[in-house]
Amino acid sequence: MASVTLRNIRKNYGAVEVIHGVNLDIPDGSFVVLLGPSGCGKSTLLRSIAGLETITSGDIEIGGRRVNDEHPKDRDIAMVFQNYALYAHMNVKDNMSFSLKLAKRPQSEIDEKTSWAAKILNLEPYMARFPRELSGGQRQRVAMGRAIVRNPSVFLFDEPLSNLDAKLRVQMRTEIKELHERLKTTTVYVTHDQIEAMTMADKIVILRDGIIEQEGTPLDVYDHPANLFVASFIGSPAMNLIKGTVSKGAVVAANGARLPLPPKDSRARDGQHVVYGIRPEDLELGKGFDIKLSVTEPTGPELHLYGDLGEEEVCAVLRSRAELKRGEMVGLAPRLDRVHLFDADTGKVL
Amino acid sequence: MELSRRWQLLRDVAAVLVTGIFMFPIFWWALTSIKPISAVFDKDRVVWFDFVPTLINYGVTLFGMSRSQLAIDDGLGMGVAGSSSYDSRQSILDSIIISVGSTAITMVVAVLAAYALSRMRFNGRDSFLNWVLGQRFMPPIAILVPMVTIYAGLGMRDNQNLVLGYVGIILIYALMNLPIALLLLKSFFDDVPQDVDQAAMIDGATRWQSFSKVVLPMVKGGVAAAAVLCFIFAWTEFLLSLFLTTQIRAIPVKIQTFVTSTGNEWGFITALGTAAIIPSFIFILLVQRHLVRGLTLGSLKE
Amino acid sequence: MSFRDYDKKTFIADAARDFAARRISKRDFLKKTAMAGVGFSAFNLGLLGNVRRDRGLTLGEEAMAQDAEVNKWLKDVSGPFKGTKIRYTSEATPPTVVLDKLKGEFTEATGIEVEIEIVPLEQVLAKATQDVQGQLGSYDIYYLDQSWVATFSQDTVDPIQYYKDKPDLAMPGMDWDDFSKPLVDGLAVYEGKWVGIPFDIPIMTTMYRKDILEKHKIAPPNTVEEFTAAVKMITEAEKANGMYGTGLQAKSGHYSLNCDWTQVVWNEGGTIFGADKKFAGNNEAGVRGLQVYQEWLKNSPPESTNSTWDGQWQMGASGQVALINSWDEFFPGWDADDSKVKGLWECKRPIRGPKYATPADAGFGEIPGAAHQGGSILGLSKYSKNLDAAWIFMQWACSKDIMTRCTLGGGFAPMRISSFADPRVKAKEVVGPGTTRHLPVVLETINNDMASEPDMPLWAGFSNNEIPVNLGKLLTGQDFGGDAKKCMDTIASAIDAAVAEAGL
Amino acid sequence: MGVGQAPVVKRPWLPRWLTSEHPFPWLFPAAALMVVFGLYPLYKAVETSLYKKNAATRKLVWDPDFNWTKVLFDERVWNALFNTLMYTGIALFFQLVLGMLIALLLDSDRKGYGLLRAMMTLPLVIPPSVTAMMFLLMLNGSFGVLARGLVAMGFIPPGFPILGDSSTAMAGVLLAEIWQWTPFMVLIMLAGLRSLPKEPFEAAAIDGATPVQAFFRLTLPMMSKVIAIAVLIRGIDLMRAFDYVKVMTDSGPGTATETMTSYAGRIYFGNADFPYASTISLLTLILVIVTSTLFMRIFKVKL
Repeated sequence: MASVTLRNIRKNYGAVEVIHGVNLDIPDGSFVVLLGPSGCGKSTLLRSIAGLETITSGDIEIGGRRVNDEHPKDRDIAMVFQNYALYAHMNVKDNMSFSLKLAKRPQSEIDEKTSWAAKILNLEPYMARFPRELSGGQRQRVAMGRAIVRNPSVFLFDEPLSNLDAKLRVQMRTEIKELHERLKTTTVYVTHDQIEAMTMADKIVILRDGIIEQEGTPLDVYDHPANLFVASFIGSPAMNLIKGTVSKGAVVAANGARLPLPPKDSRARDGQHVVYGIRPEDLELGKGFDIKLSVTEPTGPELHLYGDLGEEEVCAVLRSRAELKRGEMVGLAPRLDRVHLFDADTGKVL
Repeated sequence: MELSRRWQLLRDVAAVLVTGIFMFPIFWWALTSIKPISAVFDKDRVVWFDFVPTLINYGVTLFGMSRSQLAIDDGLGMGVAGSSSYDSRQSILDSIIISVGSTAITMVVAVLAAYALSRMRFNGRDSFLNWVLGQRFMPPIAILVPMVTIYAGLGMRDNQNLVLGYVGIILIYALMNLPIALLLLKSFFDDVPQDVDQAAMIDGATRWQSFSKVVLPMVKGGVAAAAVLCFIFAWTEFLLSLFLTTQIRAIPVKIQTFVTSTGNEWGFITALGTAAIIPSFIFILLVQRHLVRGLTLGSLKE
Repeated sequence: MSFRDYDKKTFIADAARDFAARRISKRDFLKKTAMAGVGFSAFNLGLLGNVRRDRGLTLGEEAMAQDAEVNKWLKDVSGPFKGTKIRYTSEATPPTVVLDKLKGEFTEATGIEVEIEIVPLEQVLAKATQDVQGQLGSYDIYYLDQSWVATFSQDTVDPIQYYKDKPDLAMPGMDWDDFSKPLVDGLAVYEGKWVGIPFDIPIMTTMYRKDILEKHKIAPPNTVEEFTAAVKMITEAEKANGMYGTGLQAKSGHYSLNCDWTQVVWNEGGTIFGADKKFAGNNEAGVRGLQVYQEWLKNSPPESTNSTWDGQWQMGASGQVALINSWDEFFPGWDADDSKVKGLWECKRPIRGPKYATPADAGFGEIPGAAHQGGSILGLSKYSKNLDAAWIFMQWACSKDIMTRCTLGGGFAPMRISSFADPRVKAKEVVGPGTTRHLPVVLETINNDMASEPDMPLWAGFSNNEIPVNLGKLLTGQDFGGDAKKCMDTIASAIDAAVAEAGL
Repeated sequence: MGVGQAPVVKRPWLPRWLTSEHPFPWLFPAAALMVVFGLYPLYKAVETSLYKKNAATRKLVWDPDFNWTKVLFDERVWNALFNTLMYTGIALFFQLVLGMLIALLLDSDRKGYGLLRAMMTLPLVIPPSVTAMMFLLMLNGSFGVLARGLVAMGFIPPGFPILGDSSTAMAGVLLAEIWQWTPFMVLIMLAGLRSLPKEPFEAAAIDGATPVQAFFRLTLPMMSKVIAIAVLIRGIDLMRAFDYVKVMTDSGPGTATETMTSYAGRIYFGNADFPYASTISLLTLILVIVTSTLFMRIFKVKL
């Protein structure tokens, strides 16, 4: 087991720089999720750690050892790929034992380790099958089995669940988490799915355009987004972000509505252009500002309201049930301690 | 889409009919090989089955019967006055050596290059691909003179050294088949996700191991299909073989020697021609599935 | 060779024929079973159960081996060359393929191996050309068609000279005078030098279907006019039977068409080249000749325009035509046992035109006459790396006995006067496979009517490209609108330009 | 250096370009083969074309303009160029259309269709030079079974020499060409058809499209890339086709079926004018390069 440290990683494709100096510490035994929209560089970063991509500058250290010039096989890592990358011409057992065979381990050790992995992953009945004879979830498990038999110091996951259906995804999520609890192997996990990130990570690292926007524990990132991007990216339905100008303890939106701020709020001065952020679940029916209701979506436990505030759409998630009609004006009251303010120009939180 | 029974029947009939039309020349060719010469050239009618079948043409071309003996002892004209060496067993052997040899070399060279072209990004990759395809642009007739001179200079003509003679023709065929084999194989390699190599590399494989133990076994069907195509192209090539060799007689060249000053020996031509179809056809049957897939050269994926 | 030897050999040849006769009856038996329906498999068994290995050409080979003298010579001179391999490339002509069989005896006696590469004629030309161009020495001996003799004259060793220069290698009993004079002149000699030794002599004679001519009460034609009239008459009369007066080897772009054409030009008193070395095919006689040919074409199977000698032979074999003015080589095949026209064809001296031009009227050593010869020679390559071994083989291949046996193997014309008189050859002057019954006519034709194409280095090109391609355009209506003169003028301008460019 | 390039394995005694991580060792054998047997002969051919050959003395004289000027003013070259393009165009058209139709016909999972498809591939394994002889025999005006069939159907008069008449010779040669290579197209088209997704067709059927509409609106567009590849490969070979013309008509009658390569062949075999034959061959090469490059640009064919 080992920690992973990235120092000022830069990566160019020709003249285009896609990673702009990333610094990141991944403590030993932690589960770190790299989260971001597609094209943000998260996979590139992961693959750089794996050694599948060369970096242009910077240092990668695994367990305190600089591995920039190491071949993937010498980095003591294991990786699970999005499409599993199973060896189609080998059965499950051979897939899992391939790395051990290449390392010329004794047969007894190979058998022991593969059956251990098979047991953990419930693959015992399928050892003689070929990948094409397995379901998606089983293939996923084989890919993980292949990773764990080596007992590496770091696991790397590259969007491993995106090819699975929703139910299986939830199940596998739990399994991976459990596996981590059990093995305590340092894990770097790439996904674009914030739910995955929130549920699994010890630490979330949010990337955009090759830059780390924010890192922290899931709740930290959720409760204290550092900027507009993180605020909008994390949470579903997304945080309401309404442009306005600060005026006398409130933010005046474009249509003149006054969005209340906590008393004596000192984050912004009067006349400053800001973005007013409030998560949908932090809005409740009451006196605050009015929206013109366009859609209501009952999900069972919750009621989602979508309405217009001038040009902007606002969403609220209510725990209570209410009889509301389309076109009705509804008053919403924000929980004032949960209001976020962002600088309209820099996007940074105030 | 489901067809009504009547349409289905119509389709069956049409399919059999069309295939039959395409089979006809081969059928006729094989039929001619067991006809006496008078039944081949009947001025009044087309002779279908009312002739006394003869296996003499096969006996002479494949089993070492003597044409001279038949002509002189048995009085068979078989079309011409002459008598010749029609024993084609050596030719069959030559064709097999050349085709198998060149296919083996093509495949080794093409598999290596196709892997790199599929897996590695480097400057000039597209130019290299175009250069490969360009090899197929060259009319064989343009390189006859240079090749003969070069081989003669290197002592690689079969009259100078028989083994090198085989090597020479094998290498030229290897080049001739390289474009099609390489492009075909590249399309098969492209079908294998890059992640697979990378998984292998992380599993501790070197580039070479991930190629030889993982990726190559995964495309073995495609390799077989490409090999069969190469074999067929080598098996059927005529012009280069004719000019680059003097004693090595591949089958298409050998058949041309049955065109004599007093007539085409149709019996032997058809017999050897028919016999020469068989090995290639067996190969093509064995890999037809992969061949069908492979011929689209990967253009099906986006 | 003593008379006793001859006696013995003919006796054995007779015995071989008897044996063959027994085989024929066996075949008949098999044929009958086949027809009875047990057919195919019975025949099959009979055939494969009786595979006769290729053991060289019989005809009593032991007795007919080389003269003791020649054999002794072979053993004496070949010592230093044991294990050498010599090569030549040749067209699949009857003598070549027979020689290919006989060469085993030579190897046995000398230890010199011989490789004969057999390919179609024009490929022989291309391969030989390639060889001399690069002076590669791939071939020790060239098989040269008479039309290329001039082209290759600078690449071969003069055999007469070499015979004199190397007395220790000279074969006893070579008897150079045994090659008939007109043949040597027309075939082997260019600018006074023997380019090679005559090896093969197909020559154009007139052949006719005895039965058809009798049926229509036509006498075998002697002149072009009679031939044309007979051809027209038969075409008209036999239309319903699918039969034509004559058949031609008029395949566009093929040398065979060039042969047909030169013959008709000579028949009208024309020449290919005038004494001024300008193309003369477009003069009055030349055009008239071509018009005669156009007339013949109308009375021949339409497939003639896609036929080489191969197609012409088929026309004769299938009973499609009654008169042919073409290669005597066709004859033995028509007389084979399985032929539909066995014994029906006869051969006579070629039809003659009103008058013939003299060699003095023509340029480039052309010899106008009634019988186009299509012979070939064996030339010893200057670039050979086994010159002496090849020379030994060449002398042996052109020796009296071997040449005679080549004739016996296929029934085509020999090169040596002595072969024509050989009792073995005489003995086969009967209807049947490998017949020699046409050879007396052939000898007479060689001695009296022989004509030869121009001897010039460019002739191989003209006769394979410019002339037959343009003739093809005319005869198939692609160009010239049927106007023979126009066609000839086109050829003339192309050829004259090429001759001028080459500086001849 | 780019995607998929891993860092070097530490093996200090080997320069990087000799390790399996670098494309060089992978490509070297292919490149060597192409240089030695491709580029060098090409260079020699170009060099040869710059000499003028004296037909009488066989001397080669350096005269770079001679053949290249001659080739431009040679009417037979233009005729051959026209014939080559016509031959290629017609053959491609028939092979494509027939190939597509037959592929559609045979694309069924019913019993027996597998056998039919296998039989359909048979023509591919016959040497083209043999195929040419096959059709030479069958098209013979006097004895050929096809010729007599056409006579029986009233298309041609009895005895008509299909290959010996300038109006039909090209058709005769094309018949052999089309017969042999249509199965190749069938194979490619079958591959294309078999990989088409089902959903669009079901959707179209629900939208009320007839099978014909579905073919033109869905099948064809979806298979356009396959078709482009097929046309490219076949087109290259067609422009260099030699065996059929050589064996069946010997470029004749006259020059009615003379293509670039068969004309080069005649100059080569008949006149032994290697420099001029090289020039014509190189002109053919240029033709192939230009047309296939244009084709690849227009139809965006990616190798």
